[in-house]
Amino acid sequence: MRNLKTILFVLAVASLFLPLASAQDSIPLTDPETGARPWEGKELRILNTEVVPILAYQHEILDPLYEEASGVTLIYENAAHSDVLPRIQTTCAAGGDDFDIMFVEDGWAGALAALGCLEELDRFYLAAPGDSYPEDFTTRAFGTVAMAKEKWVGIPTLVAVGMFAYRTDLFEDPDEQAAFMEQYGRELTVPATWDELAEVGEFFTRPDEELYGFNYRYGTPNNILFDYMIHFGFSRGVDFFDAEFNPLFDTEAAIDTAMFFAGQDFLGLQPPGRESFQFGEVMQNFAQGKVAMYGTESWAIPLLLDPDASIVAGETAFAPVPGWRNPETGEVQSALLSAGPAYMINAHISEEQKQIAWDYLQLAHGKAFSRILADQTGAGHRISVLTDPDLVAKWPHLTANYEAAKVGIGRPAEPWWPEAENAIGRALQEVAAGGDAASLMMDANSDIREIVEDAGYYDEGLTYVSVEQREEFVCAKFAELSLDHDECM
Amino acid sequence: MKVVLKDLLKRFANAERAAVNKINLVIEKGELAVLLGPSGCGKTTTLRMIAGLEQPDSGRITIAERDITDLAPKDRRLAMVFQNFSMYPTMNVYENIAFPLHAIKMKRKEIDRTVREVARLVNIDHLLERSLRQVSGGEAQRVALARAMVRRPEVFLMDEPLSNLDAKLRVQLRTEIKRLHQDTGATFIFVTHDQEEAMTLGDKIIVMNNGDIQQVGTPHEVFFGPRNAFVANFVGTPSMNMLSGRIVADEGGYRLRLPGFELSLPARFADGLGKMKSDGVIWGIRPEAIKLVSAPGENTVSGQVELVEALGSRDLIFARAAEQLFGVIVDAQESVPVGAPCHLHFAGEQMHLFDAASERSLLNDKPPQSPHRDGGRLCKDGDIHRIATNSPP
Amino acid sequence: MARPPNTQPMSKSYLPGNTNQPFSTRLYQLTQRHRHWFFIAPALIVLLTVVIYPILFSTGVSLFRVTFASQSRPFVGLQNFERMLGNDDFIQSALNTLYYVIFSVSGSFVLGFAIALLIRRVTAGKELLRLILIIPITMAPIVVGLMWNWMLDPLFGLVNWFLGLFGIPGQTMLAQASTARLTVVLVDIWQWYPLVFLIIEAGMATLPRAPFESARLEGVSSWMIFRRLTLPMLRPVILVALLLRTVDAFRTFDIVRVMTDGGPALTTETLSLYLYRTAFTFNKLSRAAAGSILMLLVIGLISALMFRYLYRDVEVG
Amino acid sequence: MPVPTSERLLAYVILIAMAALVLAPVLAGSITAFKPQIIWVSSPPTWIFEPTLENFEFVFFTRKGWQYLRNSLIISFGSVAMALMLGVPAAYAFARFRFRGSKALMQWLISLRMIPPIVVGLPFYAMFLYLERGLGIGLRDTFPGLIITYQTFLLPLVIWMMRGYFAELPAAMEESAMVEGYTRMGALLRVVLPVVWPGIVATAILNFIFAWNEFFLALILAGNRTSTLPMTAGTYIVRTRVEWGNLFAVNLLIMAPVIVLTVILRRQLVKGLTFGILE
Repeated sequence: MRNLKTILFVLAVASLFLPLASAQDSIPLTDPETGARPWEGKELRILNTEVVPILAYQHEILDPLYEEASGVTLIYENAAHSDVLPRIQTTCAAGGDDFDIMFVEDGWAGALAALGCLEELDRFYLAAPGDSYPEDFTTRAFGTVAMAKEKWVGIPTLVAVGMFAYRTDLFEDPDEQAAFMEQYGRELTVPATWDELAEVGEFFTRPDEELYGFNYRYGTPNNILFDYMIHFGFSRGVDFFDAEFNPLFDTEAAIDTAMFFAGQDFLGLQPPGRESFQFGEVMQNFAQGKVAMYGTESWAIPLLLDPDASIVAGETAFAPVPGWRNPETGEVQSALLSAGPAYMINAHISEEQKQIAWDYLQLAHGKAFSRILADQTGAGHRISVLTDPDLVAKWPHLTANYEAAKVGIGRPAEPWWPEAENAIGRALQEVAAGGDAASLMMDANSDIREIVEDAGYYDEGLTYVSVEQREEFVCAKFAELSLDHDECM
Repeated sequence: MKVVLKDLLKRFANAERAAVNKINLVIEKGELAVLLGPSGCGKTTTLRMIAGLEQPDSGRITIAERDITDLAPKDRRLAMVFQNFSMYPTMNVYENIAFPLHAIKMKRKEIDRTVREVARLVNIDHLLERSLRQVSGGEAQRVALARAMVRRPEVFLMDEPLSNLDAKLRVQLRTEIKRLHQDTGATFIFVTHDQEEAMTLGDKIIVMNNGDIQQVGTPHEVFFGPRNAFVANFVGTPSMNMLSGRIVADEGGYRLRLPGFELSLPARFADGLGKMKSDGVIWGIRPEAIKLVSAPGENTVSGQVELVEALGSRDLIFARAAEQLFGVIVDAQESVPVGAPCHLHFAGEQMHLFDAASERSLLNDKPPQSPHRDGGRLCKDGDIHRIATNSPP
Repeated sequence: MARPPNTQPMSKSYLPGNTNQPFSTRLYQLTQRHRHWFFIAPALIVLLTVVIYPILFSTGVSLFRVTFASQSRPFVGLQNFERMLGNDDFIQSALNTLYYVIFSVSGSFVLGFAIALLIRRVTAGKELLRLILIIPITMAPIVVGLMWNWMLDPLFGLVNWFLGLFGIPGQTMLAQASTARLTVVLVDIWQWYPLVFLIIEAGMATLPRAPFESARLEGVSSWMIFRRLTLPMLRPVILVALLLRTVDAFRTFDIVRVMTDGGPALTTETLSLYLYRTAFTFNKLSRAAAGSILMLLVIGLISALMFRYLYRDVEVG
Repeated sequence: MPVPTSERLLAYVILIAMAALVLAPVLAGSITAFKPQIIWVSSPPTWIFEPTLENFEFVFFTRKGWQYLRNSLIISFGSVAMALMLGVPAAYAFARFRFRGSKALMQWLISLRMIPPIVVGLPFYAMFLYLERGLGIGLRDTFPGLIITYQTFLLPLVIWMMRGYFAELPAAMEESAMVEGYTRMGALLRVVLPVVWPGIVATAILNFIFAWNEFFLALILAGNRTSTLPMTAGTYIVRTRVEWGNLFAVNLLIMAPVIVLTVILRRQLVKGLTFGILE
């Protein structure tokens, strides 16, 4: 039985996107009751931060349709990104039902789950799975973004994986190619390793023309610096903790990584002000045509391709993030961050509000809409989207995206993680400012050890959840929900 | 209405001594009593306690046998005029005067009649429609008077109402207040630090200092029979010449040894001197009572004129004699040039003596009666001179 | 003893009769003696509730281990204080705060004082100049911070564009650990010099003219007049300006929050910011409470010292 | 005193340079609010463009700026009204009555200005928490909650400023009214308040500015029902990009009323900013 709400929604979506009409088949019932719009007049309050462009598309495209179809009013409360976690923590601690749905970054889920703020989703799924399709994500992505250790708490809003953007007009310019060949004795290609990147970056760094080779983020809030550990560290074999939760940020590999990351060879390729850049500035620099290459995340793609937002939108292409060449095998090893927010349901709201929230989430971040979004913007995060031949034909970078999503590594989901990440980020900034990498990393390491100790982890003998273990959690959860996943075989 | 203050005590927070120290005072019905004293002496505080603007720590206040100590100011049936014109700047003259009548819910028509009647009395009926910005200081104080009168109170309290006015206006309004007092027959309590104002206005002068009443009496009593050194020094301009000295018993009398010279004392001090426990005294004589004489003699010191200030019909001479500076008032015609030698004669009957320890007058406690009690209220300085010579030994 | 009235006596008094005896004289006396409390009490109760009680509460919290989630709150004595004082970041942000206090206060003081002196020398357009010059103080600090972020953007900011017109290469003041703190201080000075300017100007307006005029007549040099007359006579005013600036600089939060958020490398982190982060991001309420009590003690000490100097010169209350 | 021309010229040069330093960022920023997105930033800066209101439209409607504006107005007016209601009588008492401890109390009031907001904000949050959990009194994220909290910095300021205005009036004004048949309250309402009215307005406006610009306490204690304009300014520095045009549109919304009030109030500004210590 299909209720009117769903039919209306499907028809509305379908009429807008006729070429995608096939998508409607995949939208199942969410509410077995008959009768139209059982939640007519209700409100759904969403604590949001305008963090990534695709959310804006969601507001533009999906929300009006949903509101019309369901009769529910969506109320967004936007907070500055750095205020969101404090806001959720304070609200949640008060048992507040201020929000039905909360924007939660992957690094926060552990802390919030420990506070009991997050509603587990299993029962909603089992009662009415709707369009949620949790198995449509890679296990790495799902484990990072949607789960707090073994608890399933969200449907990923998006899966941010490391992406690499470059300027085709520069890389395909015959003059540049010739000049590069002359200077470095090899073809000008999109760099596959960090060493190659350093070379190409140097080639394009021309302050007189206000052009720089590469752009990465070093700024505050300190937690964004952590990405480096993945992109630069993990690919060299650096890990966060050993099994007993002893932090490993003072190992030789970690220190080497810090030195490369913050060293002048690498910093020197970048525009002035690099030490304070965060996502906003690096994207702004690229969008204004000031840099040749740019390390970014998949969510940035729609904006970079939007001619209203970027003056080089027509000359932007994407490639995998570089890695290190393994001296023994000669293969390029790269490791990618897998991160991203999920909308999660506040544990302190009424049962009915929870139902509405689930109903919205399974549609908003569900399979069908995900496809529409990807088609419109080029940003995709579900397997079904990333592997869709039509879409890949339209957006070739989706393939790279998919590969990245399979290997992306997430942040630990421990309650104290935000504080630990702050400590390591701070040390890295100091290295970038010219500090001694070895001693700073060792200091950070002991700070983190203290944080873990404070949390009582050593007393309680807790063990570190490795990347592989998190995948096991995901597979266990899928098994519990009777779902099959290729990666869990 | 008879106003009685009984054991009135007021001590302000953080103050060392009492502002008003258990004073007792009776002001008869229809009297114009002046509270006189230097600033901080407690006179204004006393007045404000009568008005109900300050709450006494202890003691009672009665008006016409009615104990008003615990009544709100509005229920005390009195009026008050303040030093700084206390106008209501958001109202014009008419509204200012009418304001107290609104408080007793008088009818609009009657208010109008009353306001105009009172305005006529104080000669401001032509100002009624003006705003306060268009009114001069003297006129403003008339408005204040009118506002005080408009409720026809039985007791008027005036807190230095004239001291913010220039000299000429002050004299003019002084007369007017006097007339007002006579016309209304009400009890007036007038506070001032200006002893000339006190002399010319008061039926009764209450001299206060440090929260205590120093002396109560008619202007003459206060001027001629100061009960203590403070009153002697405070009342009178230029102020009394005062020196510390020692008493030496002489055959049949007393002599006074002052720095640099000696005086023989008249017999009227004998009683007082006999009761003294020590020999230290303060001697005083008013500038008007010192005579310039042509040759040295008994009770005379010789010196030189250092400074002459013209006061109009008379001159104030400062003469240095026996290393002391004496103020002497002489007729302008008899004045002496600066530098001229002179001989100062101190008439024994006009001397004042105070016990150095208690500063109390050594004359018997009963002050000398003024022979001019009825007519002397507005007497001129010449009269004072005459009275002085007539005062009983 | 009054004379009989010689004009027509006024008719009987309009005043009400002896009917208004209060309900109880003792009650009246009591209310009269304590009447000020009727006016003050409501405000006082609110202030005690919103200032004193929170401070006591904070002190209490700082002696326990409290987080947002904790069900049990073990008493830990002074451990939170110990940990706070032993924490590098806390010490670093305290030192940064000290840096702000010293440089922001002295910078805004010199600039504000100079402008107060200069504006006395102009005639035409004085009002307009003054109006423009006080704009920064009326802006929300958060707006000021965001605005200067935009101005100082290394590639697109107006500051570098302007410098570029003179051939000066792009500066990255906010990005470098070595200059970020100074830059934030400069912006803080930009915002707060009008406070000093206004206070000093108001103070100078109240100075008596006579000593200055006679000094001029006696041929004393301007510098000596400034040093021996202006400065000493403005002493209380200067103290007020310094005091207010000190306490404001001490609690700097908004500007740093939006300009650098404490970075790079914690070089711009202030105490307020650090404590906010500790409490609300890192979920360590009681440790932040301990830090805030320490902060209160320090600012209390500083302002008590300054107040003592101040009350020597100024009568208050 | 006459000023030598050269000295005056120098003063003009420095002051005008300083005024330019003040105005340049304010004006340049404000212009950005009218720029279309593609030239929010550009190098070199774009000065000539077709002004657009789309940033304001976005900020005001899409991002519900009108709601935050409304919240800011409610909180600012509410907290100023409360501060005046509590503070004006207290200021009157401090100006008029001498009593044991009045001086110490007054000094204590000044010292409240010294307390850093974090010291108050943090326990406030915890107090609201306990109230909500324990007694079911919800103050967090409510207008009354914020309005009460704002008293920490508004109330001492009101008392100080108003005390100055009352002290300027002769006490005789209401005393004569009291002798003339009014109660103290009657005198206060009918005589004193009409006179001191401009002072109250000045105090209200200055306090309004402080409440309007407040950021820290709102950050901790406001929620989606009560978010204020300054809080939303930060939301335009999203992690992925800075929406300069939108940001400056919000900045203009925050700045404009205050600058207008400043023009009206510039003379009273000092009294408030110095907390009335100078008199």
